[in-house]
Amino acid sequence: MGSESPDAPAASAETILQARQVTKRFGGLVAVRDINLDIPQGGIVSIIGPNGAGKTTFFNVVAGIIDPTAGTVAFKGTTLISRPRRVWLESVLWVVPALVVAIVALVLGAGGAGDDGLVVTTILVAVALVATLVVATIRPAWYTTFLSRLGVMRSARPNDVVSAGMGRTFQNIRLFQNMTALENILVGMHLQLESNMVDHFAASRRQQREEAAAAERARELLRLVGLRGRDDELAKNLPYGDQRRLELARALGNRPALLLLDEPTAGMNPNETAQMTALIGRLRTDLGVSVLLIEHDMRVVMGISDHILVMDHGELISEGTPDEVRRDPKVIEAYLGTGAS
Amino acid sequence: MKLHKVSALATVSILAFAACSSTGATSAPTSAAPGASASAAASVAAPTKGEIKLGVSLPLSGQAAADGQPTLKGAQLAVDQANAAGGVGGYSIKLVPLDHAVNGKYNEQQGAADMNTFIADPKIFGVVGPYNSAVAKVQIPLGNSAGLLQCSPANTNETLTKPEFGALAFRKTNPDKINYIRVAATDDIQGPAMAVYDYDKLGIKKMLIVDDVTTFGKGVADNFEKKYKELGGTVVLRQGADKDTKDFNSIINNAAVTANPPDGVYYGGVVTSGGGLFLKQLRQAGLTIPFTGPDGIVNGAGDAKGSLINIAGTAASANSYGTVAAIGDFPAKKDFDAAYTEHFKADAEYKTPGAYSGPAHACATVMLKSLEEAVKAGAADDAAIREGVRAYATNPASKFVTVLGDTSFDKNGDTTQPFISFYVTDVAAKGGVGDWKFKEQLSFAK
Amino acid sequence: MSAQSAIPAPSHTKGPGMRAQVAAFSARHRSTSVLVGGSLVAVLLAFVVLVPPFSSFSPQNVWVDGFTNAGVYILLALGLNIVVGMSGLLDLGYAAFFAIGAYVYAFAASPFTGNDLPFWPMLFVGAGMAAMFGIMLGAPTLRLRGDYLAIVTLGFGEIVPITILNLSDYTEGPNGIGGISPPSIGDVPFPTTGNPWPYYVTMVGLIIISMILIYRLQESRLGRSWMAIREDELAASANGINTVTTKLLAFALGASTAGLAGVFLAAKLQTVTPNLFRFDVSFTVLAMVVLGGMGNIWGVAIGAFIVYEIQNVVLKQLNLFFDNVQVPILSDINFIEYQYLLFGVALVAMMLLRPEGLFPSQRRKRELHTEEDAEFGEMGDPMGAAPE
Amino acid sequence: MAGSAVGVTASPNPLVALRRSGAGPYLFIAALTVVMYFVLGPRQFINALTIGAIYALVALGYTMVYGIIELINFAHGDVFMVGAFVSLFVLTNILGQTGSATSLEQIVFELTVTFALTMAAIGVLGVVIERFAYRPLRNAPRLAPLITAIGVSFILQNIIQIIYGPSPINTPQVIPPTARVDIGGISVGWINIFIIVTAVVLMIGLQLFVSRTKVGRAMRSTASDREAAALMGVDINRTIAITFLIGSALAGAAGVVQGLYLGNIDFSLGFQAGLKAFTAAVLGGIGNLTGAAFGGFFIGFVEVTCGNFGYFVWAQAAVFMILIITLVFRPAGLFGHQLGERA
Repeated sequence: MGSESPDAPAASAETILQARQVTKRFGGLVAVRDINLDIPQGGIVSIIGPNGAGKTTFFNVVAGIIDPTAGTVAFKGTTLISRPRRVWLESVLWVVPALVVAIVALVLGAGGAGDDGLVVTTILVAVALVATLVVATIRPAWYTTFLSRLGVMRSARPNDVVSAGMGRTFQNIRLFQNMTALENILVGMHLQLESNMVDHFAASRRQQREEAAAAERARELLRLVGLRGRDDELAKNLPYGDQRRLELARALGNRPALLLLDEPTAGMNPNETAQMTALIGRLRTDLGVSVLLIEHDMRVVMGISDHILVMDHGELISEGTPDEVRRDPKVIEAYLGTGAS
Repeated sequence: MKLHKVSALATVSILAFAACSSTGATSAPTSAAPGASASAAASVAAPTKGEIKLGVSLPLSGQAAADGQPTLKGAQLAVDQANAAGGVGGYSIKLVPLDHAVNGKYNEQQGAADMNTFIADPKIFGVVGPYNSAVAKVQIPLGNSAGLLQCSPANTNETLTKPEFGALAFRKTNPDKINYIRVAATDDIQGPAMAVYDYDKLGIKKMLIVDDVTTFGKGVADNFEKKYKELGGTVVLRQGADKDTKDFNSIINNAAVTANPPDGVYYGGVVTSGGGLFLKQLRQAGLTIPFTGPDGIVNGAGDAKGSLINIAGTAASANSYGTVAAIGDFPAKKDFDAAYTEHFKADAEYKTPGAYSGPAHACATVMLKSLEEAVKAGAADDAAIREGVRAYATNPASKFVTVLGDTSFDKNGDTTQPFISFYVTDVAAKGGVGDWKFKEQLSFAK
Repeated sequence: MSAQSAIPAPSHTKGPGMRAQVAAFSARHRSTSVLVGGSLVAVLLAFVVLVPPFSSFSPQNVWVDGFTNAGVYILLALGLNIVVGMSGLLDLGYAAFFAIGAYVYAFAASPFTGNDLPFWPMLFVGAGMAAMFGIMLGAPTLRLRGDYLAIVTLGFGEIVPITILNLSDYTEGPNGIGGISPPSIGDVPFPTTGNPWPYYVTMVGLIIISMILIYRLQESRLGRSWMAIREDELAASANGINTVTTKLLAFALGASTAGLAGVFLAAKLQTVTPNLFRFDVSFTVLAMVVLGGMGNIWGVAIGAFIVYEIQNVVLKQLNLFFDNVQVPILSDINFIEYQYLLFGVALVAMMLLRPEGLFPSQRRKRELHTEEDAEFGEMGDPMGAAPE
Repeated sequence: MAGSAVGVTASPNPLVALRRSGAGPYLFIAALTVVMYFVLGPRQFINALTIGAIYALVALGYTMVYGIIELINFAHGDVFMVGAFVSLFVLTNILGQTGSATSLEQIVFELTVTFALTMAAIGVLGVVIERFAYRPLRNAPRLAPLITAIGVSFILQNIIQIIYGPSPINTPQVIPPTARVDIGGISVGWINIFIIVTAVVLMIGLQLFVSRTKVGRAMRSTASDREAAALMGVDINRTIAITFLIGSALAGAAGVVQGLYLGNIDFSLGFQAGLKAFTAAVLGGIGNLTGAAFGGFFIGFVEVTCGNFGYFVWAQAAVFMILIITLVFRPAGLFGHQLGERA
């Protein structure tokens, strides 16, 4: 989990996600510059802009897939995403125990003991190094707090972001192609299940009950997105539109409070697009999830969004209600000017 | 191999005598004369009792083929000669070789499987092999509980037989029934022998020791080092270089530039694990100091493919010394080489004997001799023969005439052959291709 | 248990009509079906060798002993399948864990250390130690991508034998540790030779138990996470799976199976040497897994059996075979010299003919031969098939 | 992990600045070389360079093939081995050379012929292998070609063993191994100089080929994105074949050099060499030519250092230990551009 930082913005109760001065540079190129964003509880906020406007980059920063160059993202008042600071220090720390062991061993005269001494020393050093790395991998709480005390700041990983309560879909569908629709959703429900190794080996009643219940809820989700009865079909064999819907259902598996949707209607025909838009609307009303929507196609978002941000060349060129945005000359210029979409 | 059956009939070497004569046991080595063999061969009737099998368990494929194949052919020769002379005790002998090399290197698991195959075949009266001590460690317990005799031509690791080195762990089932004998002198004799020779005879006081990190190489080198230090010599550097090492320069250069350079080298290992390359590179680096080693490096003349002299080059192999656990001036040695070369002249790859062809022949000889004695003692059915062979061969009283000289086996199954012979390379021999020349022999009779 | 519906039926149960029922049944009663199927195969194997042509090679004892050796490799393949087949991690140093298991028992019950601990508990200790090493190797390296992980495991697979080889004072070096005590029931030790049945039964038991447990893992939430990681690691982490720890578990469990095999090998051979655990073991086992059909537990087991028998029995006995049947030309060829050529050709040919393995897991079959889906009536809209 | 700090601007930290400049690896090499010279002394230093040069040549083939079709080509080591035997064939059976050459002209002539013929033959061998063992499996599961690679390596070894037998065979050392020259008071064998120069020349040639020529560009585009390259009209099959041609030809050259250097070859020298070359390729960042070359030399130095200080048996283990540690801290090798743990 991203560590608590003193300058965490005091998020007001109804704001669920709060992005501040999010910036991302790739080498010289600035993909995203100083984006601020607030998503109210239960709101649907859209980011639009022509292709290459930096929408997806910003999106990936929020989802914890790439680290921002600057800025922070707070979720439910906790700073999840921030520029990693002094990460190099962590990798330096990994060798410290090993070095200490080595020095101690040599001081105690292992060097004088000839081959055996060296062998023993080497083994000890290796053990120390490995032990450190094991800790660094499993990252127990005390380890992360210790790091943050050293000023090492590591941004949240995608799975941290999910367990914090966000769910996402991908612009280019990333289903588990060779798993059935049902299994895809069950993976999506990973964090909801709590059967442990013992249960696995024993195939315990508890696990069976849990799995049965999970399967039941998965089927509900399938029904919700209109894939009734497609449970045992391989994801890759589903029609394109259904794959998008399946991915959405999968994202709902962990009961997210906020859905991050990356161009959910890309490549769909007008009919499917309409269905999807309606579905998203229903998700808000039925499940009460908030939504962050990315689209390059204006028409899609106008209907459902409460608030729209328009990006171009990585910068925010306009924001407001759909009507305000629609009337904004800068937006029209951006779209017509670039002739995108 | 049956390709050679024909030529086998043609070439009845004097060794057929050693292999199957009844009087040879007591006769002096020198009495093994061509005339005698002819009469012996003639006097034996054609086999009447049908076929009986002698198993051979060696690594025969991949890299290991260079070790295993010549060894196999040593045993092959003995059997062909025996059959040519009318079989043994009325039986015709069939050689059954099994290859326990997996992916080109000996494999203990496969060795165990092969031993079980032999044990399960009632017609098998004995086994020649294995080549690697590691495999012996797996096979001895099997043979021990089944009472099947096994004779290794190449194993020299002392732990296999000598209780003081923990050999009883391998004979758990029947601790006092020996089922494993060997014709090679153990590392604890051969290594120290060369140490004495190097220190006293060659006057080498500073030694560079390199071993091939195998059971044999490291074992013999350890014993060498121990004795050499006792004698007061200093070991400048002890290095290991595993079987796959092709480039020894980083070791050699170090020895060449070091403050106190060695005035002699001991290589614990065999030619196939790098001995030849090591010597070659040693000379190319300008080090002409004596190169000494165990019987693993004394493997044939310069024209023999894969021999030390051949690989290192005739000129380079000058000033090299090797030990052989046998009486060096025993005429049968030379005769054996001749017989082997004649017998396998059709074979492209192994037309000259390898380091362990002779010992393998000796093992087969022992087996056949024991078979004959067992049959003579009245063993009729397979089980009786198997036990009879085991009992006769492991009886310290039994004497055998082999290409390694008169030998018998002590209570642990080790050869009582007390002689270590020292060979030196002679670059002028064999019309300039170079060969090993017997120098002298020392008795290590206890 | 919807997850099970995708799991293949044991591939030995054939018959078109009842196929579906058997599949359904064995999915519902996985453990029972594995138990029955496994024992069935074991018994069949043990007695099919009594009939020609098998009986003409060697007696039953030798065959059964050989099957026991093959069993060691089946265990290894089952374990590696967790890592390579289920989780999609390429492990080229698997033999290292095999070695660790074997040496654990060697230290536990041999004159070298003077200990004589019982065999059965040591099975667990060996497995545990191997798992620990798996974690030690995995923790620092599992963050690496695909083939970087491969080389690191390869390196580890080299380091372990080299270390064993050169730390003579602690491991007897190249000599290896001999005189290891065989397993025993009560005070009766397993017979060293002549009667292969105790080892055979033990091995069959080990294999069946591991198969049942591995099936249970595969059908659990953990197995699903492994599959997800294999399919798309990023998407998996975007669904809340902690990929590093999940992969670490796969590593540890795979290693523990190898440890199990190692302990058994040490007890059966009563000797261990570093030579038994060189990289070619890792490669052979990998070949077994891939040829058997990655991910398909039964397939991998059968693949391992086939490859082992080809490499260690068929190719070795070709000479004897042609001696017996006296085929004019063939009996003069020395097959011992050609066995690696034949083995290599076999590997290449099998791969070219069945790229997805001899017994691909059902889901792979489906993606490759979609006509099979027709019988389930599950065809997606063909027009809308996802762009590949 | 350490990689995720890449791209941080205006960082006060010199480490980060250095890493961003990309000069780090080169500085490291320079420093290492100097240190090594004084640690090992001239004689061992040259020795290390020589060994490293051979590994580097093999590693280049590995890394090229990997870069373009992401296949760990385990048969590559054995292709190198076959190269050594082809050169033996050319020298003895075609040129009738035994032992060392007597005149400079002879040396130049024979080496030119040997290199030309061997590299051509082995290049073709590589293409054939690709055509029959790998291409049919291009859309198969990732591991399928890996297994065929292992199979091919078995086949190559066994064929050579059947032809030449299992025991090591002497090769004519055209350049007299004892011929040495004094360079600044340091006596260096001509053969060492020859090997190092050959290797460096071939590497530079390859570097230029890949960066300047049309085919080279096709390779790089195919490596980075096969589909896109295909759309751009690059003939994928042809490009991959050429990659195998060049990679294998380099292995062939390495084979010739091996024969000249040690004067003795055997059918089993391929696997170990291949293993080390693969390690070298990964150490430098697999897919990266400079990296592979560096990796080769680096391993040479590790081995010689171990040998020099009496730990020759540990050389292999040391190499892999260093590899593992390197990858833990630089997950994409020394020269591979660091994608961090998320890529």
